[in-house]
Amino acid sequence: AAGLAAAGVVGRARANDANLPPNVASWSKTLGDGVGVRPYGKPSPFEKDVVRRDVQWLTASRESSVSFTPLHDLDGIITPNGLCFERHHGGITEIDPHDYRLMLHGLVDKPLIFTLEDLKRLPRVNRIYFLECAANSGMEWRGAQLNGCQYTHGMIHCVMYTGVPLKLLLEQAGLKTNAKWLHVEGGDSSGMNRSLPLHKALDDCMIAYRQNGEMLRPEQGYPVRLVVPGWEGNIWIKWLRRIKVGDEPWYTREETSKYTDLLENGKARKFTFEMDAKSVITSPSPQVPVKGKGFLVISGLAWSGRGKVTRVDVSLDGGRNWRTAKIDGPVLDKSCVRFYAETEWNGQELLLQSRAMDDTGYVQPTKDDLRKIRGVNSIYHNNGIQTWAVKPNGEVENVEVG
Amino acid sequence: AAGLAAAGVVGRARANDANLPPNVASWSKTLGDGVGVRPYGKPSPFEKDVVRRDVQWLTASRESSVSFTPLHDLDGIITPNGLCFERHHGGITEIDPHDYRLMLHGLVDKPLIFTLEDLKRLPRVNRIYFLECAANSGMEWRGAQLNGCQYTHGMIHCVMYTGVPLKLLLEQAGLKTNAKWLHVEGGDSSGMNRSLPLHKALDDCMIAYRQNGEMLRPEQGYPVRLVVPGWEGNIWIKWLRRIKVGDEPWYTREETSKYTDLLENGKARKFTFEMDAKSVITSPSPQVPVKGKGFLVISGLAWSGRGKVTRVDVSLDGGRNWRTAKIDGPVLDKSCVRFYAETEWNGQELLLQSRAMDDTGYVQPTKDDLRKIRGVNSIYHNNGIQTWAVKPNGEVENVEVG
Amino acid sequence: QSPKPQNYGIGTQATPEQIAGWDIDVRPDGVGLPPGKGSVKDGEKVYLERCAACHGEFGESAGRWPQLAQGKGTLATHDPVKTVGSYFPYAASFFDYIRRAMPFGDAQSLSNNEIYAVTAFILNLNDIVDDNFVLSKETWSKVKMPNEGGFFDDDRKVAEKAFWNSKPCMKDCRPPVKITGHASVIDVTPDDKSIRKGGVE
Amino acid sequence: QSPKPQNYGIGTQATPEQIAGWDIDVRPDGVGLPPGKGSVKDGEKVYLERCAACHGEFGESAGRWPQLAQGKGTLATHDPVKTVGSYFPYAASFFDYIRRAMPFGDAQSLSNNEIYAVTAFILNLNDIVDDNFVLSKETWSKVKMPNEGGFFDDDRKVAEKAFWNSKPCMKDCRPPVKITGHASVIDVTPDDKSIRKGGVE
Ligand code: HEC
Ligand code: HEC
Ligand SMILES: [Ca+2]
Ligand SMILES: [Ca+2]
Ligand SMILES: [Ca+2]
Ligand SMILES: [Ca+2]
Ligand SMILES: [Ca+2]
Ligand SMILES: [Ca+2]
Ligand SMILES: [Co+2]
Ligand SMILES: [Co+2]
Repeated sequence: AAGLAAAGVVGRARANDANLPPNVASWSKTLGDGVGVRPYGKPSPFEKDVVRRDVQWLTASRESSVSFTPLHDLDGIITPNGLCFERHHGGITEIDPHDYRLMLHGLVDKPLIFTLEDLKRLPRVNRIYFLECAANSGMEWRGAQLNGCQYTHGMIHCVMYTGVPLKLLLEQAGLKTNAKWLHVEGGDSSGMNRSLPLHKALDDCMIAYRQNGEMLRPEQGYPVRLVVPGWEGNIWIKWLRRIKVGDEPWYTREETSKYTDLLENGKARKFTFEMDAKSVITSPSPQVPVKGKGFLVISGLAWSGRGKVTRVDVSLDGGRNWRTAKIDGPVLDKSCVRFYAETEWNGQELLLQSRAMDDTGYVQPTKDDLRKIRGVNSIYHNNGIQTWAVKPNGEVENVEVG
Repeated sequence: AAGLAAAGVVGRARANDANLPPNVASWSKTLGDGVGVRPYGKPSPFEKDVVRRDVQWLTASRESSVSFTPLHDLDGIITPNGLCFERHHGGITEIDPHDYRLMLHGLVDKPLIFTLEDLKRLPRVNRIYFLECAANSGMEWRGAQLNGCQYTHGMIHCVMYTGVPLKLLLEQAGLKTNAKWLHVEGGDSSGMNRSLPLHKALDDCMIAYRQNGEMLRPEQGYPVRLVVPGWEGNIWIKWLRRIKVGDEPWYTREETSKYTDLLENGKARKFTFEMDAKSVITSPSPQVPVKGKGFLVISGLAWSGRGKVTRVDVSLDGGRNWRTAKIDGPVLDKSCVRFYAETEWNGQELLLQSRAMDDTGYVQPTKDDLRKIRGVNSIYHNNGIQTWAVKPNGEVENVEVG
Repeated sequence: QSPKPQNYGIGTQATPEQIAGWDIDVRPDGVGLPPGKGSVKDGEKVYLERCAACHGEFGESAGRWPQLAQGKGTLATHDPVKTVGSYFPYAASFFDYIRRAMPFGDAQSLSNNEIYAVTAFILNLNDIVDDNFVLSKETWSKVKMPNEGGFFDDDRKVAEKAFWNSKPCMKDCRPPVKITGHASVIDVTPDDKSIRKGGVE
Repeated sequence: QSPKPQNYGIGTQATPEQIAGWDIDVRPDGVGLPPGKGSVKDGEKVYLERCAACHGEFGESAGRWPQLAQGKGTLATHDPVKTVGSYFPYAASFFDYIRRAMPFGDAQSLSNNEIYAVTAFILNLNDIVDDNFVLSKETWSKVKMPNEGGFFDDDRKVAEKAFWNSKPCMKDCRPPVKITGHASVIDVTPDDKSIRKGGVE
């Protein structure tokens, strides 16, 4: 088959015959590093291009900017800790855990301070959740802009958190009856602060100190971050320093100047917390072109801030016709799911799309459907259907369709 | 409460007052590293002691040895990739993925060679599985020996694999009707080889190339390893080079000299593939003593090679009385589960134990129950109940009870 | 969760002094404002010394740092400029932010008087207060922000109700599709030599 | 899975030459044995040059490297010594292993004749073949390993049936418990300064 030949070529292009059968590869004859030589392991040097990347023209400084998860280089639903996208407003805050304190005060019976050891002694839970920045895909409102799902959709990651239910922590201090909102604040040099409705705090929020088993990474808020399942990443306060209980919201800079969604009429939505259901095809995509003719697996991620993803459809013709993809692996509340659709590709142009549905009945809209309601100035919450054009030579491009 | 005071002391012992309230911490005033400065992230420098460790007297060389997962420093069920225990027989094999080939031959219609790109183009699945070395806890047959669950139980990890179902790969070559066993072989310099029954190959085995989303780590077989859910780790061939289909087993060195279980009468069990249900309390344990009086969460891991863990019981008195622990987080087939039991500790001696049960009705036995049947020469498959003694000062020791 | 909350006896009571050192948040209604005051004139001095290098002498922004003034009347256009004057609903939204985060890289280095003063100055830059204004707890409620009424609560469940459409079209859902825009034409993607250009030989 | 296997057209047919270069496994019944032969005498030379430094001149092991000879009659004792002679069920189990993995660090460096010879020598060290033995495909079936009958299939489901006991005891299951052994007394754990010794002050 054409696919067979093409696949072979790609593999052999740079291969060293001395390592290929019938020859015995060099590494089969000699010893490598022993155990304990790498107490904390790293990826193979051959995977050096699988890294977070930033877009330097986006912001004035890298200390208040974003780097993106290389979604095109991953599969399954778990993001390895070293590749979780970064978004900082004062750079990576480095905290000595002995000096870490969490203050809980305001409309409580007894204000409390917790050390990290205190938090680790409390009952804890383990949950896999996605975290998506509300600005994910924000550069794409006016049309196809960045060539690569790392850039268009890479402000998301999905890990298993371990931490204390926020409800349990609040119960230690005791809430006053007029408590309605929390002021949650980071210890970074932006003092990142947001207003969190109490009903969400009492529902499924966590005071997390671990990701994928080990302690949080510095970029993700070491030693403690807030987990707000399904809600925009900005409110998942990293380096969490203080929780103040109050009776109304604070209207902080991050929930007024930023993270409000400006509509065409000049009015803006505020407190748009939930991340709408969304999906993206991660392979093929601009950074991972089609590698050979013949059998082709189309793969991607889907998620919803409102609950579980129930279905993902895939289109090959820009949204005229759809087929239902196969979801494989765990399907959990407010977590990513992995989907696959299979086809045969013989060099024809494809316009690849995916659309996610969740258990509230929500269906991911087209970008134009979104624009009809929201205009193009909203920056945040762009969950429109993404289109990738596959060209006859296998290259893939981010395009806009109409 | 006593717990309050004790907890405070631990936290403050090394804290720098200048960073504690009412003072504003130094890291709240200055910028840290920007995004993109750490393209592939690492743990906080304050977590430098969370590493794999080896026991140098165990083997003649580190190239054929084992390093252990720091279970006591983890929570939840996912092992971060950098901390998955290592077991090599020729050191860490470093393979250029362009030179990687997988050969599939023997009793097949059409022998095939796959490049890595070929494997990545095939349909794939994502599953969380534990991998336990059959020699895990092997040093403990004659009595309590190593002080730390990292050493007694650290030859296990649990990650999400992505890969091709082995059944699907075998179908590409077409099996002859007399096919019954596979010879699976690694490309490392030990040419690690084992005989795998065809029924298991067609059930749930995978040709995996990813762990927790990213490509396998070199220590775990980059670029391709065999995944044999629930079965002893030695047969999960790393750096997989060749699969040969045959009609009977090979009796390789690793399934005769090693990985056979010598009983008291001098006869040995062979082909003991399944890992019996097992559990261990990871905290408190010798490397993580009890940190203060008062409320105490007892936490641990449980797993079964035969299916799902259905229940875990915990005892505080060395197995006289038991209570059922809470399992938290995903409960998946042949995966680890995390359990918690809560108590109040006021300095009394405890003899902590946990026992796992699985959905075949199997109950983890005591070490003495095991010894009655198997003697103490078996090396492998020690799934006996572990006892930790908690002393009045909070120190924890590995002990044997009778 | 248990019906009756359990007290675990973990954590230490926070003293009023400890809380005071960290309790820096300020609400629109003035709750949380520190003691002190500052005039537009004093604010100009602080601003020129500590802020203007990034935000521009008139709040117009230097280079790509955030713009703090102008932009009025742009919100409903194709090029909305969001500033203190054009967009922020409350003075608290930037008073609180300056207090915790500015100057960028030297957070929490301003005195309370300086924060009041520089806030007054930025309000003045945006024609919200006059040149003689002095900002303090007492004058706080005098500040009326132009865009206070510019925000409304998340209404997606109503305004976007059409997206809750559990039976989406599967066949011939639209006329043949045309490509209307190309990311490659815009060409703003960072270069990455690791990406193989031609997939198929 | 699909009832009818799908062919994806992925992968390249392996040629007999390619297979021959990698197809090194050997079974107890001799399937897979390469051409060639080797005598005990020739094997002694290979062994002394390439193996004895680790495994000892008589297979007794140097330092902590594996022992290859002796150990007969120890399997049912408190100190079982597992060697080619005492434990291995088939000559294939170590012929195949030497061929793929030995000498340690210099794998696949022996010729077929050298593998036959050193195998013959190790058999001789273990009194399994006499001094004049020449090992080859033809003489393979003459080798009778002492412990061939020493293995039986996994019988846990029968022999350990008692462990399938879905209703384990929960209360007063045994008399009060005594500590009978201490890891701290044996003291073989690697030192680790990161472990806090006293948990409670
Ligand atoms: C070295 C550059 C720099 C200096 C000096 C600086 N700022 Fe800023 N300012 C920034 C950056 C960068 C941001 C945005 C940070 C972010 O979003 O994470 C910002 C944001 C702001 C904002 C919010 C703007 C918006 O639209 O949300 C205000 C208000 C502000 N600064 C005021 C000040 C004041 C007052 C000073 C002096 C006391 C000051 N800045 C000094 C760089 C600077
Ligand atoms: C540098 C040291 C070294 C040299 C030289 C060496 N070996 Fe080994 N040998 C080892 C080690 C280490 C192992 C065990 C490796 C493992 O288990 O991963 C081993 C294992 C073996 C075993 C299996 C033992 C058992 O009980 O399972 C045999 C047989 C063997 N070697 C034969 C040989 C022969 C024959 C040679 C020479 C041609 C040789 N060795 C040279 C170190 C060496
Ligand atoms: Ca921001
Ligand atoms: Ca071994
Ligand atoms: Ca009010
Ligand atoms: Ca470019
Ligand atoms: Ca036979
Ligand atoms: Ca010691
Ligand atoms: Co929002
Ligand atoms: Co076994």
